[in-house]
Amino acid sequence: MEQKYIPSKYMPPKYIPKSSLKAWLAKVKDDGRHIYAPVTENGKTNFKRVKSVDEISMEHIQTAQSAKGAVFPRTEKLFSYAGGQQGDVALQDYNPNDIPDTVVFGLHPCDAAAFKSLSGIFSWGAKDRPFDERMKRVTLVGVSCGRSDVFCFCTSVGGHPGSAEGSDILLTAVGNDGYLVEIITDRGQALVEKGADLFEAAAAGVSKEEHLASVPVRFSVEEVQRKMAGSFEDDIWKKQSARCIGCGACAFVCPACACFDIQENAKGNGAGDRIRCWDSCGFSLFTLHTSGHNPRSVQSQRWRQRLLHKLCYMPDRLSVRGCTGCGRCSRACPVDMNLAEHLKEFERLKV
Amino acid sequence: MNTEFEPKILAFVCNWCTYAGADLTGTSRIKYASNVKIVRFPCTGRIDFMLLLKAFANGSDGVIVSGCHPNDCHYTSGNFHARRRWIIFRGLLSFLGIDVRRIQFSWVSAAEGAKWADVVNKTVADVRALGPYTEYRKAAEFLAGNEDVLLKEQEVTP
Amino acid sequence: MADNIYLPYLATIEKITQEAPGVKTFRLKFKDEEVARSFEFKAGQFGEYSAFGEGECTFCIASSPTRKGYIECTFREAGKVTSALARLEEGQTMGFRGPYGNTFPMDEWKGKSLLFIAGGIALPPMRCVIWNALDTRSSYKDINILYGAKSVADLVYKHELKEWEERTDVNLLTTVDPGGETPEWKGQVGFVPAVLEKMNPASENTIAVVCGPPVMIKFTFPVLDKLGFKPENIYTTLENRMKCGVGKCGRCNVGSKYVCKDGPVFSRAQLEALPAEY
Amino acid sequence: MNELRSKVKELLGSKEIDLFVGYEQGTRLPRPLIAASAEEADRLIFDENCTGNLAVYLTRRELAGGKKVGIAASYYAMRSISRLLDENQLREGMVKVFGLTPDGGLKLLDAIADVKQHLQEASAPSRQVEDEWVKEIEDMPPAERWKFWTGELSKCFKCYACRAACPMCYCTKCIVEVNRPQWIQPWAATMSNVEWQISRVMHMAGRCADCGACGAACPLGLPVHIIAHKMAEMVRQNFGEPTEKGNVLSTFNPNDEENFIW
Repeated sequence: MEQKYIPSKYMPPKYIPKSSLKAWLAKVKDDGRHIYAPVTENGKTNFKRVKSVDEISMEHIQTAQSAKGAVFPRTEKLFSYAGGQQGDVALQDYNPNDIPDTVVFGLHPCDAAAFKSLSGIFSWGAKDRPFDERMKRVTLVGVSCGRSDVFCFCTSVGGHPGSAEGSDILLTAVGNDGYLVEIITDRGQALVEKGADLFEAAAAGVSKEEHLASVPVRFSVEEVQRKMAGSFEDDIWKKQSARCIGCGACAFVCPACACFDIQENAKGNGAGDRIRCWDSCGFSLFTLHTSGHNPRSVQSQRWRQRLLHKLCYMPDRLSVRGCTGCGRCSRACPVDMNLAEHLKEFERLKV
Repeated sequence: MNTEFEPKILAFVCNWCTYAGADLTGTSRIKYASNVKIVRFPCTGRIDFMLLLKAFANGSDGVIVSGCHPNDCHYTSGNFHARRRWIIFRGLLSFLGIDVRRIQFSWVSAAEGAKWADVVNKTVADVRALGPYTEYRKAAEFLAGNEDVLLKEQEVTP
Repeated sequence: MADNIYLPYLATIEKITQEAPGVKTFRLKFKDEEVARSFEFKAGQFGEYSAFGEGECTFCIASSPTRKGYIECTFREAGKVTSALARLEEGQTMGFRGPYGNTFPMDEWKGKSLLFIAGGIALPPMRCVIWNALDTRSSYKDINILYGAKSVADLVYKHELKEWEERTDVNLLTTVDPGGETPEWKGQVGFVPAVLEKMNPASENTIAVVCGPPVMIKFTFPVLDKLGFKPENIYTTLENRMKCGVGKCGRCNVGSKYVCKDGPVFSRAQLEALPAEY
Repeated sequence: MNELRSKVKELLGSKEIDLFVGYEQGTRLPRPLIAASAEEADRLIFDENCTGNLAVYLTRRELAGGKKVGIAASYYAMRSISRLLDENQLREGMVKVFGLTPDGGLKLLDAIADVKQHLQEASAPSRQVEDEWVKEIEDMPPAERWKFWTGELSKCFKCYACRAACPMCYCTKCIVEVNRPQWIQPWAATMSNVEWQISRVMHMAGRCADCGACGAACPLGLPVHIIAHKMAEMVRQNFGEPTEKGNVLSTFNPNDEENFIW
């Protein structure tokens, strides 16, 4: 059950001195790629497209929002139309040419892993073109976690502060002077080559493990999933969700939440865009029928849906979990619905 | 060719006083600026504050809101309610940095055809001096989440 | 449809039929000739219908897959999009994407009798199956239809009801809720479950297809039990709120089953295995 | 603490209340606890750090509908409770309010008159930070204010935590969810985010308790409570302290003063 760090199979690792890191990123940026990286403003750190690599902040434990916006923007045009209902409606298909080559820099392993969850959802059966086109153009440069906080629980859901899962390149700060560089994919390799001279061979025997945060395993996720699946009618959902106020903060900061709404941006004269925007299963109107009937009419049902979707339905249907233990939902929640704590309660449940 | 900026002004007016007043302006053959488009409401109390914002978002450079003088409301108190709403709405807009000089509130009775012409002329002159309200429209057209566009926006904003 | 699953086919509204107050049927023809020729679907599938400028809404395809060259949909004016659709006129353009979802297992039903039980606006999803069965009549034994609505005016497909009534190879029973009858009304008066009990159809080698408002279904199932219908021989369709229709937007699932992918057609045996979340 | 716990257990035991809305120790800060049993009541805490506005739970039908509820109320939560009673969202006799005295003692307020009395007597916790923030924004030139607010609100992703955390946002269908007509675009975009905040505080005019829960709830830390605070201040300046006669926008005074109507 203990989640062990598995040494990289992507050998040999490289090394980049801290002083060269920004020089490399500047080269990547000059190459015309957009760089999204953590930027601290007014005490909050968030992913933002940087104008200069000097804006990048590495001091945070976790950004308020995840990096999912790079492939699943909060508001996105699916296609446009003109001409309205009259005989000559003209459709203008989704145009991927506007999507820039993008590098997401500085995301933690929990975020990188979540891209797998998102891919699971968007690739289930029918391919989702807007998502795919962005995925094709994004390179993920992860940074292992040297620090964690009380909300982190990646190791409880199959992750690890040094996991390379999902990243194209994974950096790990070794000491104060530089980073161990694991190149995981060809896309990562291509990015390294933008500044190949800045990278060195890593010293023999250097281990990243001792530089990683220690994140205790809080529960057995298999046990939690097993018990959760068998407690649909249990009172626990009601108990846990009593204080939930039904906002969408947890879903919107979650790196693996992908529920969306499709809306119309009508511009008059029969022209407009079909828009996709983030939505949350926590909202009471999410499943409301026009007739007034609502299959999930109370918050406890919506809370149940949220957890079961992430920990039972997704593993069951998509072979990927919808939670990577980043802890953002718990940090963002106005009423401190601590997810790890709630999941742990399931472990103790008698089914 | 005259290239001077011609402001687009939308006027939200009540049916019983200002609309009749504007009618009188016309029948009295008083000339006034043609930049205004009038939308008639039963009462100023009916004029939702969102309508003003929608006007700006959809191309208005200025807005006039006008109705019966206090104590003259056809429905007794609609304009008193409206006045309260305007007081705080105007303060709120100002706090958010929306230029309240682009909104002219007035009382114009059915007998004040000349005043209506003055209100329109003054508003048009004021808004002409302020220029087109592009800041608002830009923000309204912009689809957030598209960070690329957001950045472009920020770059061009002086 | 290129490869953007959200981009609809354009379709011309060929014909509009006012079925009942607030209920219309549209006959749609795809504008793209290649699409019109190659488009295929099966009984029970649904689609997303676009009113450009207002949005999309979900309903079943109400015409039979045996009738080629067009599709039909029947809807009640209820929300923003259906109201916008209802304002459209013949010759105008709307959008359609689909077909989505699973189908009624009509092949498995061959050689059996069919009993259709529908209430109100839920006849459209069944009409598709009924016509499919009637157009391949020799494959099935007896076909019985029980259709009920609130009032005589609310009965949809009045012309087809008449046709089914006149045909000898199908037995139709119509009923309206007490108080919904007119002086000329010759059908039954009473709620569907009660009329079904009186009708007393044989359950032997018979498939029952039930569609209607939740309250009708709730009271019809026990009657079917009494008549001896096994859960695996009872079928219905679920209608949950949907946006994408392709298993991504996260709304329509009942437990781990997605109505848009695993449904909308479920046997009662399958429904019983699902959590009560629909 | 023990006084509160034993009192709540007593009231639950004697069925004088069906549940108690209070605080327990959370991950880092106190968090809401809905206690319906003695075991749960044993987790209750109540001190000056318990500032979240719990009145938000009183109008949740699935939680408190038809039930007799006890509540641990901060000063601003009491204001909310008083307003909710004025707006007929709560019934006299269905709510037992527990407040704190300045020395940290427990104060049980049974009747709404007691709550109002308490609000008169107790001094409102300072809003100095908010006041300073408002002043700072007001001192900016309009163009800079616009840049500040559109910059901040462009980050908003419309999770509606500000709405969910507000005791006065009890509508079952919010203006943003009305789609005929669609007043406010439902997706996150700068202007519709601004419009949402404008609508929110306009609907709050004279009703807002100025508790700051909206801003505290924002997962992105956007200062939306500052807009609400400014609104509350404007209402007070123009129309005086709110009365139970109704919110300021559903009443009027023929002598209301303004200086901008021509």
